[in-house]
Amino acid sequence: MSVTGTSDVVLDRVSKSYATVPVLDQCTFDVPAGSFTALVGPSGCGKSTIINLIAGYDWPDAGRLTVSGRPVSGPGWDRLVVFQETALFPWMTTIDNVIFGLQNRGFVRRDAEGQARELLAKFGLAGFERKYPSQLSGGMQRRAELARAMINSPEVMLFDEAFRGLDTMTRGLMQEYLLGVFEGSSITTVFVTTEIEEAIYLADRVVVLSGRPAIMKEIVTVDLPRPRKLEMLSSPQFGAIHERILASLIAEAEKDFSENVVLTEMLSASRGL
Amino acid sequence: MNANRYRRGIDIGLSFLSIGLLLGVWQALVYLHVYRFAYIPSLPEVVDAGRDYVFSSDFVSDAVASTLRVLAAWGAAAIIAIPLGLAIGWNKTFSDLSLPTLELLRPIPPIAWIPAGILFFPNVEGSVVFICFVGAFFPILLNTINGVKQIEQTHFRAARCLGAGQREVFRDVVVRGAMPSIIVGLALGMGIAWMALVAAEMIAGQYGLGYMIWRAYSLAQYPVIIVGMVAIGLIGAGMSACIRLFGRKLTPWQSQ
Amino acid sequence: MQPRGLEGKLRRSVRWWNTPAGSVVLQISSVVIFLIVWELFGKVPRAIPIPTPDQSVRAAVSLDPLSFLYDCVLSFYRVGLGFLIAAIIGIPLGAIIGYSRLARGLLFPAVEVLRPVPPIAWIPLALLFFPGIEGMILFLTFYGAFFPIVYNTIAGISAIPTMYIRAARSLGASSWTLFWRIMVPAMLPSIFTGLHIAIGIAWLMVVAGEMVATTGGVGALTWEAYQTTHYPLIFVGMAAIGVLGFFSSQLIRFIARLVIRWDNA
Amino acid sequence: MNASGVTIRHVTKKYVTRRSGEVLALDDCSIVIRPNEFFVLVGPSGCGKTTLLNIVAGFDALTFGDVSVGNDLIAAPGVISDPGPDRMVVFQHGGLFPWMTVLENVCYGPVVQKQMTRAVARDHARGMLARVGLREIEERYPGEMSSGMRRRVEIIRALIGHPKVLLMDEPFRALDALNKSVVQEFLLRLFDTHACTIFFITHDLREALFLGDRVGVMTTRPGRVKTIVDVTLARPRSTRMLDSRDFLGLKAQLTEEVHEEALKAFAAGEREAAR
Repeated sequence: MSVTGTSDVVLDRVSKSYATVPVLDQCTFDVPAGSFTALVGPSGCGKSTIINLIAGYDWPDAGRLTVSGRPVSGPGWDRLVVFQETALFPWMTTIDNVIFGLQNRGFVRRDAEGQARELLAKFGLAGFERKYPSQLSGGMQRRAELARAMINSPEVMLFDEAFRGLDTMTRGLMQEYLLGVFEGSSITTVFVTTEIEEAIYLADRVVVLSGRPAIMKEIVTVDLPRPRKLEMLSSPQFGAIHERILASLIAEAEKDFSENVVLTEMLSASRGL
Repeated sequence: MNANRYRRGIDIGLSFLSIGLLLGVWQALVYLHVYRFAYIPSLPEVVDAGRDYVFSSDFVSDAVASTLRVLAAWGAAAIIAIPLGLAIGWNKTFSDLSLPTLELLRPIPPIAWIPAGILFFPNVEGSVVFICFVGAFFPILLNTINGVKQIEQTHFRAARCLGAGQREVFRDVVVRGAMPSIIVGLALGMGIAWMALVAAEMIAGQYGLGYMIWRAYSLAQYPVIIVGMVAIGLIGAGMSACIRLFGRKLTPWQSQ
Repeated sequence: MQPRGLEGKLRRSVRWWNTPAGSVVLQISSVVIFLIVWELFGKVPRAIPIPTPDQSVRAAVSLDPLSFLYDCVLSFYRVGLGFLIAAIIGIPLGAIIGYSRLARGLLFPAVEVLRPVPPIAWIPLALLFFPGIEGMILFLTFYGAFFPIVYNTIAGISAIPTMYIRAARSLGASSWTLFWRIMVPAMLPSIFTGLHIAIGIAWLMVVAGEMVATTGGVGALTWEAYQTTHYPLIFVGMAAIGVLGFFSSQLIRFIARLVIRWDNA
Repeated sequence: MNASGVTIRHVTKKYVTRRSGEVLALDDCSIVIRPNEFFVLVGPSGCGKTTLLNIVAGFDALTFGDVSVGNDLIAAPGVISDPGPDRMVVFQHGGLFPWMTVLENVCYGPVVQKQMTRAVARDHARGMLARVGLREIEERYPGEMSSGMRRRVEIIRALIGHPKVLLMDEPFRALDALNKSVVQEFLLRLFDTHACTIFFITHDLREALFLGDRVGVMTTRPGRVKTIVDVTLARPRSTRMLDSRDFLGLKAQLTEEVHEEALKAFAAGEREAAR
């Protein structure tokens, strides 16, 4: 796995609506090259839309979205996505999944398989090459998906709530795993999540988004040292950052929560009990 | 949005074109005498025959007879299959006692019951209704069983935690939880009963729409066959639509 | 320790009929009870007594095995041929309708208009159109199997998760690769669901066709048994139809399991 | 109020699976939950937390040991008592009836137990929903609400019958951070105002410490009680306490204990998958 990426991602007043519903409104932020940036926001606020735009599955209605200074013009293996639920092709074995990208680029099967075996071994999946995804545990599926992306040496990695659906324990171990892979690499990473703890634990910077339509609310720099350790989750610094992000989200919810007025009422009612 | 309206316009246009093409190809094949299409009545003939036939008392009595037969059979199937399915889905012991026999009978298509049906019943009416009943019975039964099986265990547990006894669990969880699936079964059952009806009337009937198309064939009134087919299709579709509509009223929590 | 105050609420956790062995006993007794009830029905005095299980078995034994086998094979062949043609036409048609918006707009309404007419109602027209009986029966089995196959293929193609298409495009798949390595396998489970329903309807159609035409096959056997007053033979015919239908749907299930190897976890 | 403690003594649970033969799910678990206590149990997935809760609820039988709620014996070898309104459960995947509106759901318990007539129960439920700001959604079906909202309604439905103990099985697992924090505060306020005993299962250590009076840690399978930690934070709790030194110290301690078990369970899981 070679490290090539020094790409940055820049969103400049990007807007997007579906039918008549605005999802992104003049959203502006940048992801510096080689950084690990997390996006948090209330569910359904348009975080996934941002991932889809960067990946090239969709186009902004207005504004400019560039990766390494070039506007995004469609999907490509320089920007790969790890999806919410596992997106491994269920009808291909683990190794066929991993070499899929290389095969599309004209690699000979034998060379591709050699590379894939090496990478799978590194990801703790040696011996599982011929298994179908449904025969792997949730954590293994995510690692196989990660391997399928990493074998293409992408410049930008996009995670769309990648660890949702895993139980908390596996999730914690996957986070550690991800840190092991990404700390020290120069891959630019955008990580969408609804878990504040996860965002702080993994990222250099946390972008807080407002409810729909999403606009960038605040960027919180995570100044915890690297490599990240589990103990840091209990440090005062961590607590402070957590509190700041949560406060920011709740303030947002109180201001306008797209889903219901009731939630706001709820908050005040529960405080007044 | 404009784009949406534009798109819908195109879709409607294409639908007309599609059905137009179907009718057009039919006419072309008939007029050009391709293979044996010369034997098939053309659209104008069908329309003429339809005009004469639809307002005749024969048609009305045929349609009414068929509809009543299907409704009786379907109703009886529902009255028997729904409680049976609820019991089988809910109670393991009851399921062990009755499901193996039902599974044994299930692969036999309703049409294959025609001779046995005639044998069981002294009159035609009884055997035709019986055959439709067999057709409607299994889809309703199986969907009811599945409906109960698909109810999450959590809901049974929640009801018992809240103090519901067996009777209340049955009334408030089993019946209501299986309702969406029962309605699917009722619609499917109606479709198959209608199909079985046509076959039974054709083979054993003395009147009814199925018998009508068969008689039209024997009497060489070929355009009437197509009129009958259209009538069968329309009445069947209408009844399915009624069931779906009624079903939506019964399950207001199912979002569309 | 003695339970206090709750005797009424406490219960033993397992009774014998809830154990696996007890369940098997109940299941066997279910079939036995059915046979006894059937036997008793045969004893009820009426104009034409209903044939009993043992009479039916005796009728089955007295059948000429060769001609019976011939009937079975003939019906099976008719179902198989009609079903195969329906699959060969229906799957690509469903795929095109599911894939292209234009094809959907152009073809789907025509299919929709034809659908509410039960395939059995086509029998007179088919008799009129085809010069021989075989053509008529073939058309019926084909036509009955056709709609479930088309509908499930359309459903299969529209239910492919966007995620798979997107992942493949990101990984540089060409349209050819996208179609053959992503879309085809993704819609296979749904296609097999359609084939499974279709084979059931094809059997129904073949029985109807054979009863009308009475030229060989298990449907004709059953109908002729009635006409020639060999009543016990009716149940033999029905059983044959049931077994053959069950066997063909198991066959489809078996092929599905061979093809869809990834779904067995 | 009628809140009672829960006594779990030497509870052991074995079951037989076709794949791996006899499995020991719980091994000699003893926990004493005091009346009006908020007890939280944490541990890796598959460690038997849910099994223990199911035994207390009356959904599952035990192999050895006994459980009582207050003075009533609930479970012993060979006998289980039917689930009932004295031990109300809030379920992991949501237990609201999708075919009933919010109001019907909340009324269901009192009406089915014939404690109240339908009309009285409706008034009562309306009052309760209004007090917690859920009045506006009473005619909605669960399918028409967010998951956070469903959780709140389910908690209200559970509390309206004044259960002796409230059993909560990872109830907030599927919620996002914002909704989770709102519902946690909601539960805390209800716990402060309604006397009840709560037995709460979670994976989330932050949640465990924020809510609980005591937190028990379970080992990976077979489940045993490893340690029980006293949460020394005062009530009423507020999010501000999450920054306190006490809280962080407890969290560090728990993190270490649970992580050790998680690693064991994870290794066991991979072994299982490899078979």
